Amino acid sequence: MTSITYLEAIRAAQARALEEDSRVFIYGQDVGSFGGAFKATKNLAKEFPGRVMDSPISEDAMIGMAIGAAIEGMRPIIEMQFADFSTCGLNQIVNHAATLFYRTEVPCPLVVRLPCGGTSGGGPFHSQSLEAIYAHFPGLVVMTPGTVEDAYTMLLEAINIDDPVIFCEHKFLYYHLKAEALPTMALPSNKARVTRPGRDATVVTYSAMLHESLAAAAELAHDGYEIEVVDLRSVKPLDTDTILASVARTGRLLVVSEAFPWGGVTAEVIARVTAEGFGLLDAPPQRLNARDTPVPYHPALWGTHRPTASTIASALHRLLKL
Amino acid sequence: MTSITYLEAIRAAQARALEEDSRVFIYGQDVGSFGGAFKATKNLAKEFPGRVMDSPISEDAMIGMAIGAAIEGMRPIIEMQFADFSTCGLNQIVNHAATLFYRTEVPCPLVVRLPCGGTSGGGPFHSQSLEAIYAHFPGLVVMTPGTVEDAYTMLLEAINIDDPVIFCEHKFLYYHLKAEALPTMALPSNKARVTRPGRDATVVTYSAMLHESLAAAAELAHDGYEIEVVDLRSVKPLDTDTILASVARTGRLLVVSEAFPWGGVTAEVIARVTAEGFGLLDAPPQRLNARDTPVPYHPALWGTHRPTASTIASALHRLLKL
Amino acid sequence: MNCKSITTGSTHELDGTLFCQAYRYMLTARLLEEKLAALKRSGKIVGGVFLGRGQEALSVALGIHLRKGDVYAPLIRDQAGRLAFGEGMLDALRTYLGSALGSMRGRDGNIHRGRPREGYFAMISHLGAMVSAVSGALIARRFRGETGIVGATCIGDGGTSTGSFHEGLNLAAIEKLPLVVVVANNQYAYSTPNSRQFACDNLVDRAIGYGITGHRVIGNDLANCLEVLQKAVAAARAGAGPQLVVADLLRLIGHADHDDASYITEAQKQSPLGRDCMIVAQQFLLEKNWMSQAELDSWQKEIEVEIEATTTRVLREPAPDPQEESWIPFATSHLHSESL
Amino acid sequence: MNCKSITTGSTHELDGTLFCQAYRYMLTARLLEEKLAALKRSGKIVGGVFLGRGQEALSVALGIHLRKGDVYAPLIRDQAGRLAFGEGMLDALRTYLGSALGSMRGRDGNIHRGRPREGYFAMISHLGAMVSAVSGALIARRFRGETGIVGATCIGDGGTSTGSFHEGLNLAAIEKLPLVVVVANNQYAYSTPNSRQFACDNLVDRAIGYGITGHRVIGNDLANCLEVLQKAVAAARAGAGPQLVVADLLRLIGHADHDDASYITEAQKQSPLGRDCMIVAQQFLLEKNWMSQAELDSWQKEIEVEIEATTTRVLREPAPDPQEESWIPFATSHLHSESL
Ligand SMILES: Cc1ncc(C[n+]2csc(CCOP(=O)(O)OP(=O)(O)O)c2C)c(N)n1
Ligand SMILES: Cc1ncc(C[n+]2csc(CCOP(=O)(O)OP(=O)(O)O)c2C)c(N)n1
Ligand SMILES: [Mg+2]
Ligand SMILES: [Mg+2]
Repeated sequence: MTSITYLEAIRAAQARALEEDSRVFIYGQDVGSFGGAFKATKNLAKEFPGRVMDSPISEDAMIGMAIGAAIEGMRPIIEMQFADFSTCGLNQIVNHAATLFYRTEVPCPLVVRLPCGGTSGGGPFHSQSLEAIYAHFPGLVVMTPGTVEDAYTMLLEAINIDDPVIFCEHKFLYYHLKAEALPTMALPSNKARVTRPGRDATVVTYSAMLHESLAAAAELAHDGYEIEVVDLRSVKPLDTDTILASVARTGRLLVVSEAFPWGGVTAEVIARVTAEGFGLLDAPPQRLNARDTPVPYHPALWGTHRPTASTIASALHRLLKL
Repeated sequence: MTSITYLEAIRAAQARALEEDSRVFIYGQDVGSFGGAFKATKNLAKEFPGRVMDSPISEDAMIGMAIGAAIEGMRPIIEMQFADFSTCGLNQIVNHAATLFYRTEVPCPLVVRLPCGGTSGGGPFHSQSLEAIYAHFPGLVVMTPGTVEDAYTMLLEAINIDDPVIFCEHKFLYYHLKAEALPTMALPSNKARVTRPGRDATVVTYSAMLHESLAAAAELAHDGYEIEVVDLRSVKPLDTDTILASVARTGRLLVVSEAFPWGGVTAEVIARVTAEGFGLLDAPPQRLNARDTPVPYHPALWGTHRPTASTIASALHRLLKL
Repeated sequence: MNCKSITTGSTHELDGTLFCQAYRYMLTARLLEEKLAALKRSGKIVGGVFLGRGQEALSVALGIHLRKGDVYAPLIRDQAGRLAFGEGMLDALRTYLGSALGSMRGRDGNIHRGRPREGYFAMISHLGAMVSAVSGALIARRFRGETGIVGATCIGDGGTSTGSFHEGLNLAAIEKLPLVVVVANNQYAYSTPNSRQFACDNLVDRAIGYGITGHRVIGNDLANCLEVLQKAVAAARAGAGPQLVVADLLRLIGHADHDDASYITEAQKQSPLGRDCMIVAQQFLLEKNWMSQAELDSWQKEIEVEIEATTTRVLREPAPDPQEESWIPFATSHLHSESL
Repeated sequence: MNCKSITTGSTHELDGTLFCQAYRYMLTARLLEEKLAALKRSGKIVGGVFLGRGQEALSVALGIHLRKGDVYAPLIRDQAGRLAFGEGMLDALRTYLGSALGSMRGRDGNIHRGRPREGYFAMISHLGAMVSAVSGALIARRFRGETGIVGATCIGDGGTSTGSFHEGLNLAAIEKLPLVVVVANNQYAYSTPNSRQFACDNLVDRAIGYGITGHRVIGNDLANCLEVLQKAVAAARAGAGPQLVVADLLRLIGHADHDDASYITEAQKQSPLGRDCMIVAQQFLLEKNWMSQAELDSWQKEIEVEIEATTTRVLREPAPDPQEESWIPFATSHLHSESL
């Protein structure tokens, strides 16, 4: 049986987009003949000559270039070597790409691929999850796929969308997460998915934390609890309806994210649920984020900096008693 | 009777810091003999020769320079010409200044002054409120004074603090907001303040929205409602205790901010209150932010883009009926 | 050898027709901007007004050498270039006055305007950002196999200190794009003098470090501007890669409406830098006998009439209606749902 | 006239003692890095390992000309310079192995280490960022009236494309700071060749555009490196403003542990660029009779013993304990309260 990884799905989506749409090109550091720091563009430069281009170490100019090309009708995909380096191109993303359509009625269809999230030994500058930063700015779509299938279909959708998309890939999932085949059907990227049905509590999460949450839910199943797990898939737009429907079933909510704790996805989800679904809640909604320090380098520190199946399980046990 | 404006208070705080502490210096575009785009450093270059320096248009290097000087024991104050341009120096702020102490145990005492918020005709690039962006990153203190007195005492505290402080000044308050004299006493910047006591509902807000909220509260007083208004003063750290105490009194919560709606202060406050003070709430907590588009240029659009006394009053009326 | 030599304009035959046409755009820009200043003073314009007084010759010389199909990203002092590139004064007045019918529909204002679909980019405020954006447009054209086109943008002395400017120019050099970047060194960035902005002799010294061609030009001399810009644009168009054109001049007005520019020294104002490009150009065309004073006077009348008429028209146009406003930042329709 | 001329080292008397001392640091760096690579292969080091193989001569030549009291911000390939500046191999091993006793206490790793209080800055990953930080330290020293000090930092060919590098160097030039910036042009940024990184002939051509002095140096020739860096550091120390030193060389290893550097062409490896600076330096000192082969062999032994002993020691040191970890990002005590 062959299988395909999360990373291969991302590569496959780009290959297909290059194949089917002559407006698509890829630009980023080492994405050309080298195939990218994570090999997400492996062989693409050879298969699509001239359309997969190495960039200088110039994140601001990379995004600016993509904006100009997008205005002219192209569909650029920009690979940031790590999400953390996108802060050097942030101005062009949030002030130029994000505002273009509102200001001028000209769409800005570009995708910024961000290898996000922590890995062991990654340290403060190769581990960050920046979805909350980009989601705060009007005009950006922020996708956070947590499965191989979503990585594939959502990246294809991101390329097709007429708006700038921040595509948050999780480095931890790149090689580990596998599926048997590429999907043929796709749930639209702006819909959340109930990955595991349950009735005792809802965990809303996304990206790598989906798998920690599923593991926690499996653990609680041993104690007889049925935990529903909702995968947000995109954090902007955010599918409040699916979350509310789940909370209506379970009455309890835990929101889990690997990002820094102040603000962000967990706060946004809770604020929406309490504003619109206050009466559905049987207990105070809870959240779990990474700790409020830079992401530490040492595996022992890193392992307690972010939520894990075990801290999620503990949080669920607490929530079930509230 | 003489009076002092919010802007003059900021100037006075800087003058005093320069006077009392030889480690303080100011660096920013046009802050020297010109006195800054808003005149927040008027005459300071003359009064403190060599310590108020014009910078090139290099936000990244301005912050990097301040970091190096702070490491060496100085207390730099960096003026961004507009908060919006700080995105060009964001990388140095969030990845260098903010992480320094955690990584190296060496403090990074610098202040970045951000002229924030909307004014009529400001448009998409001279109006943003970016407190939520900076508050998301570990290691930054984010102050958002809404009164003349706080502008003065909090800036002095910001300069004294051993950590990088993002000091969000509101341009709309610069010239309009006046006090009779500079304060002699200061509430610590990490404490919120109950600006107006009430018992029917709590409005939690900060910066220019404090005044819109107070106006709304005054309006509701005509209908017999007593609205408590809590001024956060700092959004990171965030004084949850004072908020919870207020909600304990009123049972109802509206959080108001001029920033973009996704994430941010309003979501963070609601997430904390519902997690820790769920039982205190008699109604779903509500929030009011700016709209989810870039800040529009035209006064008619701008006036409906951000919350105002009248939309806050409407939200309060709705909240009181929930 | 990538590092091209630096050229400065040498005098050869000037095209009188082009000169007069350029002068007319300059005059239009000057008069239109005077109107804008008046509209600001009378409270009709809200927000900043940024004028290009003294920089019209340089600005027009770029705009007039561009063609339909080229890409142009003007900056804050480029009213003359915008007109020459084909922007009617209607767009300028509508954007400043916030007309709902303008290309920016009241959503953005003043110099933050353009029609990107027509190759006329709408600047963002963050200086330096347009260099890479224009480069991206040129890369798109290259993908489509279009040749003989040029992309152009302008920046001030202050803007050259941004990382964005550096990254954009370097990218364009690597890609050998047909890009023209005009640096208007008006000696100040807002109030900040060159001495606090850079330490090289002349900003054109940056060209060699990017491996591109540098040009110097006398920024308030239309004849010289037309000649050098013609050369630079033609070189870019012919495939010689990015061209950096550095002009010396003064802005004869404050940074924006509220600034009296008292920081500009008397010595600078009295020096050749301080010459008003309008007067220099007018004297030149009168001397050359390309036009008479009477013809110039009638141009002025015509333009004034057009400005008045357009202003009157725009002042009657509707403002954007917040109730009708969609408040939608996305182009993709299925992302619009309120609940998302 | 601000734009300084470009110098390249000319042969004059070399200091044999300094040369041998530098060689010893190079050898220590080379052997220590081989140990680091082995520790990575055996799974003892987690995360990236970034080695400076082939760049030791350039790196040491900067570090050895700095003094206590100077400011130094090394980058990823500067093990030799770090040792010469005074970092013991203990800090390197502790940081790579994540010892709780290291200067970074397991919070940061590998080359992201330093002791900022001692003028030894801890790089962030974002390339270019250290240029302005070192400049800020120099401005602080200037405020305190300290003279005769130097700040130095290193960067790769790729790092010169960052806006941060441009802004920082420009700022230093404006302030005429005693800053030395060493560019190690090892022909590639990760896999990206110079041809996709910049378009000028040589990166030293950037110096004139900042109005600073440029120097070229043969990056794998210790004699030349020592001479040029001596000159550059002395010039900065004497108040001649920023010095840009551009070296040509190759890195003789992958970008990080997982990279086989197959993109480096055979022609480059066979060219003078591909010479191993260790061999070049060793031959030179043997030829000069400054040391004998036996002495060199005993150095190697000594260093190997020290590396083994230090490694054994560090491997026994405690890892950071997450239960003991404060998780506090603030230096200011009253900001620590959990409820805030
Ligand atoms: C990145 C950035 N920082 C700050 C500003 C604020 N600002 C607007 S114009 C200006 C001065 C520009 O000077 P220059 O580039 O010389 O152009 P000039 O106004 O002289 O034409 C400044 C600092 C900005 N627009 N962008
Ligand atoms: C701003 C930024 N973007 C991307 C990276 C990722 N990155 C780390 S090292 C590297 C290549 C650096 O090349 P160069 O500067 O030539 O140094 P070398 O590795 O050759 O010594 C890249 C792209 C980074 N560190 N910083
Ligand atoms: Mg200028
Ligand atoms: Mg390199």
